Amino acid sequence: MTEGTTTYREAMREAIREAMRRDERVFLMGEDVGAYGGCFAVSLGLLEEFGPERVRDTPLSEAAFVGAGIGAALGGMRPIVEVMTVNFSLLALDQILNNAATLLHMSGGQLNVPLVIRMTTGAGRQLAAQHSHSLEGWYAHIPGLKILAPATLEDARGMLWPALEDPDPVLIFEHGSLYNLSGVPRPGPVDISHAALRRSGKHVTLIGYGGTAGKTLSAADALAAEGIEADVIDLRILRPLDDATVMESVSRTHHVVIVDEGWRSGGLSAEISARIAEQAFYQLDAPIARVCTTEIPIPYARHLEEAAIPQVPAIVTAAREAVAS
Amino acid sequence: MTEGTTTYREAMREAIREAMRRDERVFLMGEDVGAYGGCFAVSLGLLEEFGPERVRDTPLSEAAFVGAGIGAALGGMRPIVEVMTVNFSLLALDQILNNAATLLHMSGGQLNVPLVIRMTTGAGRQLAAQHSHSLEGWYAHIPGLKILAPATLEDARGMLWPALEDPDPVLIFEHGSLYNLSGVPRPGPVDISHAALRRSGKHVTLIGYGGTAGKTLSAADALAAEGIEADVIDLRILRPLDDATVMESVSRTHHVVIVDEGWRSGGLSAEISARIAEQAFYQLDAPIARVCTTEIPIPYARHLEEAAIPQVPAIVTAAREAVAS
Amino acid sequence: MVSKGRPRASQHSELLRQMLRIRRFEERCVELYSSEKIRGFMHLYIGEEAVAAGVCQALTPDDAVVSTYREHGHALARGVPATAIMAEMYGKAAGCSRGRGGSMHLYDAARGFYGGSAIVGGGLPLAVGLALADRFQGRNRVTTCFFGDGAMAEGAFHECLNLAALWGLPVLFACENNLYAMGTALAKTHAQTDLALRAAGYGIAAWPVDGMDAPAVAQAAARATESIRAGAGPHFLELRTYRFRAHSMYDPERYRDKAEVERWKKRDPIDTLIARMTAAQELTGDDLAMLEKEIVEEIDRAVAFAEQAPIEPVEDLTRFVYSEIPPSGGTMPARRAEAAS
Amino acid sequence: MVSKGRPRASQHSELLRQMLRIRRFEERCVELYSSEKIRGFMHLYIGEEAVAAGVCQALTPDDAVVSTYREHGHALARGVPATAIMAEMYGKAAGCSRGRGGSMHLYDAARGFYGGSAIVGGGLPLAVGLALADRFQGRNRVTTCFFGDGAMAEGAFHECLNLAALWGLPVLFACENNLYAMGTALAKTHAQTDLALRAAGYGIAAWPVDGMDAPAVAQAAARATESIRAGAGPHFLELRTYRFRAHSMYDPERYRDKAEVERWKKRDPIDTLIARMTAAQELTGDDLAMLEKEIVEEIDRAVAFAEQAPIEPVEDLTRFVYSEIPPSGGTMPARRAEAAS
Ligand SMILES: Cc1ncc(C[n+]2csc(CCOP(=O)(O)OP(=O)(O)O)c2C)c(N)n1
Ligand SMILES: Cc1ncc(C[n+]2csc(CCOP(=O)(O)OP(=O)(O)O)c2C)c(N)n1
Ligand SMILES: [Mg+2]
Ligand SMILES: [Mg+2]
Repeated sequence: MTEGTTTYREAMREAIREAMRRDERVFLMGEDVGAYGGCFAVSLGLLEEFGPERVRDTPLSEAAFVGAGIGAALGGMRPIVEVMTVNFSLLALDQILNNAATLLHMSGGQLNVPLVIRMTTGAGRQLAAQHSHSLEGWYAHIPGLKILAPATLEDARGMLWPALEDPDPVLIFEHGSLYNLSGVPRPGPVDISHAALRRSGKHVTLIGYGGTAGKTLSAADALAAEGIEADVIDLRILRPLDDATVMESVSRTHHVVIVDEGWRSGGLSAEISARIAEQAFYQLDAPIARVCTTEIPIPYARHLEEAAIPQVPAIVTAAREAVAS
Repeated sequence: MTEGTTTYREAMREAIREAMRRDERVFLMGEDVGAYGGCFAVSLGLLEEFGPERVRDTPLSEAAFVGAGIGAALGGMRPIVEVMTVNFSLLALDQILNNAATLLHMSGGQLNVPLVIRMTTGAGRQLAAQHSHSLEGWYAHIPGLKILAPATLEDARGMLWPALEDPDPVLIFEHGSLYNLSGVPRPGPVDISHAALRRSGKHVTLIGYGGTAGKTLSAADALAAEGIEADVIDLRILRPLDDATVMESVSRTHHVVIVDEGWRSGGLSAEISARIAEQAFYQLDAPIARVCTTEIPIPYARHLEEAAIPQVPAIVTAAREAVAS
Repeated sequence: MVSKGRPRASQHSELLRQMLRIRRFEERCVELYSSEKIRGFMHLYIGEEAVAAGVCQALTPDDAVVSTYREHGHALARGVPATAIMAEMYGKAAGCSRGRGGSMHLYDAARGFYGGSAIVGGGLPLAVGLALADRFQGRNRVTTCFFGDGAMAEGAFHECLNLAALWGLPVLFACENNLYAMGTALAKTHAQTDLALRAAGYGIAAWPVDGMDAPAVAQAAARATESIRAGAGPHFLELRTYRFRAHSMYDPERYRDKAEVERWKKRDPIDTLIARMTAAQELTGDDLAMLEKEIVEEIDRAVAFAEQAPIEPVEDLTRFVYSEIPPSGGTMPARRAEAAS
Repeated sequence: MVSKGRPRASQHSELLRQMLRIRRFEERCVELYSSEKIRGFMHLYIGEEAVAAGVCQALTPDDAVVSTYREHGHALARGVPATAIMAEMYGKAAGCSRGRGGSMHLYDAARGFYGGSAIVGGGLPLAVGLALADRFQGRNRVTTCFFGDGAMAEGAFHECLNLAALWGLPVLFACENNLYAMGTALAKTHAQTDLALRAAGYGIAAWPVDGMDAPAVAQAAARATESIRAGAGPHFLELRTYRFRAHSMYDPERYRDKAEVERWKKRDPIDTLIARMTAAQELTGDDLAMLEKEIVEEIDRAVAFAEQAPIEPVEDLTRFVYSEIPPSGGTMPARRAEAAS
């Protein structure tokens, strides 16, 4: 194992640790973040370092502890609320939409909510319908929120601090399949405002994020073998979307494939497609293609789940067809 | 007042009354549907006719009574659950998404949920941010649900019965601005599977639904005065979408304006735009235009609220520009 | 707040003044609603004034208040200027929420008034969180959360009482039991209608109070807040009161009979206190006339202010969706939120 | 169900048989999980068998059961065939949910087994609704809802207990208090840890039961269900038990010490009943050996069945999102859902 190697899980943990050391107003709150060490072991060891007040286990009360995070932010703290998984966040959605995202406006600018909510998202681990939702793109519909989807070690390590610095509520979605991602993170600053061009090519633009960012890169490798050079964009921030990066790429490649683990209809892929059709319509040489999750509750059986969510071969085929047409 | 004149409110009430007379398994449950007569007076008089068992007032417990509606449907009833407004439905979203929409699949086809959930939706009455959401298009993202948006007297009167006949969960969104709509409903069958072409024209397709259906028709009148003939589509069913009707129109007009009271980013307007770009790309002579609600929590002040939601002049302008380009 | 030193008479006259301000303010609101100066949903507090007046008398300027959509009384008693409230209901830029909130969303960060929630029970978690922030920052303040009997049926009530009790947070849960949730009577909402008993089930101090008796409310609130400040954790008061008017401006009141309303009106908290003060020679007819005069003038000023106040320019429509203070690159942002408390 | 007539001995041996089936079945599941035949989340019931065996013994074939993600024991005790359960965990088409549910979502409509919910507390409203449907249709059945101590902190618990109590619905709330919600100890979840007392606060009959004593659970469940059938409305049983294994297959159990686990293992519900039956000469060594043999054979058959069962064709991926029975134009649809009860 080379010097400086880390995992996505450890990078996220380091980011939390650093923030808590750096600012006493920061605390971590959620189900089993303390004694258990975090459902996905992200907060392992933090209870020992910071104690039960700042690494705060909560009862199974999503609405109350997410809302309490909003209140604590209003009271001058900088809470990091962990909702174990996006599947359970629906129980707190009223607090997120009607309070966190809305208070600043309803109060005429008096009450900003400097809150960070972290949650695990995504399918791919045979956890079945109620534990496999990919709703980060759905959350991106809500004005007043910022939505982040770290897909790299650098973003896992670097996005939390600017999120905590942000005066408004920021939701961070960690795809469950990424925690064991490992490598040596590249140094350098991390912003929470721009999409990233992960690879450059002139024939087609592949757009992914979170759980699909890696798959788009693998697809680009496969396409390169066929002589198709792909621009690969990792959106990173799902709200507000960085249109400039997308349009710049489309204006060079004239072909687009959007890859989204969310359900197709009304998913984030639709918004990206609509914006391209609005802002780069005359740049398009072919219809915009979308590779999304089949519109079904995610099934348990491995072969069914694999068939339901976006996979590399489907991305490759979609890109091939886009370029061909 | 001419013979047979009725209002949207009365039409909805008649639909409920008829269903309850016709099928003993049908009952109405929700906050203040009984003694109060319904927050918007839709169920006025039904308690007197059917009694407190079948016109059932519930405590302020959205998650419990919506979930109880799901359970009652599993138990052989045909519940009509009224969630006073869409704003409060977020408290029941977990039950709707993780149970109502998912049980049939998770159980391998054993448990269907013949449930109808009615709710008021929309802005325009100066009720401010927490009482003005338009989330029906957002709900349309969820597989397993059917989403209806009656915009006419005929649909208010006719959609409930087929919704109750449907073996799966159906959500009916009633726009708050429509209850006082009055006129003489045209007789004839009502389906819950097709969009409706409300007006024909060859220059541009205006697509609306629910609260924006009427505005698109008004815009079409204004455009006609300028010599621009618009096809006006009322989507009626937001999930599953009737693509055929939309594509047929686009293939004739080659210009599209989508009008949606939902927030723009990630709203239903995005999905419709994406589908047109996928299925009718080569038919388009201009970028697809979207007239949506500004991405802010809806403000109370009348002039601000009016400026925030789609209005006829904006639709007219968008159509004019689409046709011009 | 109720300082033992302070003479009872002055406490009573302050309670009377606050109740009358609320009553007259809302009576004027009704007129303004008919003349369409005020729009949207408007929920009147008339009949329940003793609750806001009594509870707020026990609070210090540092304390925090979380309210509901029936909040004119809470806001006025908390000291939010009538001018700013009225301008808000007119939808003017000078309103306490810059015209964006209206009757259901009054805010005044400087006075720790965290505003009205139009989602029943939606304010409860905020109150728990505000109290948690105080614990972290060593601020000895009380966060008072007002909510109704109907709100107690919501899951949020259960989660928040448990959380506040579990963590021993300084929250005063002020339940305004006016016997109805819109048109649904208490017994149709709760299997167990003794609400104080229910709250006590979470292991916190809870008791019922005659919510039509302002001094009784003030005493109970003083006792509760002193105990909370002393570190005894959350307290719950069931304030038994009654709404004299309709639930909102659109309610035909089919669910209760006039006789019941009339019976309660005989216990009007304002008349009751006036009678008691008069009997105790704490108040003369002239005092009362003077008080009424001051209040009418205050409300006239508020209306005049709201009438002439400018509206928010439409160009500012999209402000306040995200903060205008840019995140301070590298260093932590200033403690804006604290300025609010 | 426990019929007064039925000899105690046969009741005991049935309880023993069910507990052993659950224990051996799950022990086999652990092996199959290591060999990756079973995937996803898997939550073991080992140590808690007396609860499922005892409660289900009090139910009739017509009754309904709503379960959790920790449901192997509930499903087996309810009579869902081990073959169908095992095939489900293998993700096969012959599984009781056609491979779509897995360990957390076992269903058997024909046996009134309304399946596992992986959203804590998510099954409670369904149980209330099933009971409401029975009330409407004049069916005298009991709906049993299993849930944990942690689930009681969720708002849904509060809303559902109030609703069931308010409407007097035939629901048996079976709270499996195993002292932990994942790694969170009872006292860190609830301000008031006497769970039966909390439930009684809604005005329903509620009492604690030794959840390690199968006959005691069976007796309590019999008493509760008889009372519910007699129209006394919802009942609540706090079944005090303990989870011998990790929360799920991924849990390193940092939150409790081995000694505590060992203490509880001394109260193993199976060993306890065997000892008692042996002492009472209700069970011989041969009986036990025979019983173990039958159970091993049953589980072997289940594994063999699952191994050879075909998988669902990928072409059927999108089935069961919407019903395949077309709505019957004009007339009402057949009572499909009832066939399920
Ligand atoms: C979550 C939610 N459900 C329903 C409503 C509609 N609603 C507004 S006020 C109200 C009654 C609340 O009663 P209570 O809590 O007793 O307060 P009160 O109005 O009596 O002061 C209802 C049902 C709402 N605003 N929020
Ligand atoms: C709403 C929700 N929040 C969190 C989780 C994650 N989770 C699964 S089981 C569990 C603990 C539940 O404890 P308890 O109710 O006592 O049941 P037990 O596991 O002890 O049987 C948690 C937190 C979940 N599945 N659903
Ligand atoms: Mg009330
Ligand atoms: Mg437990």
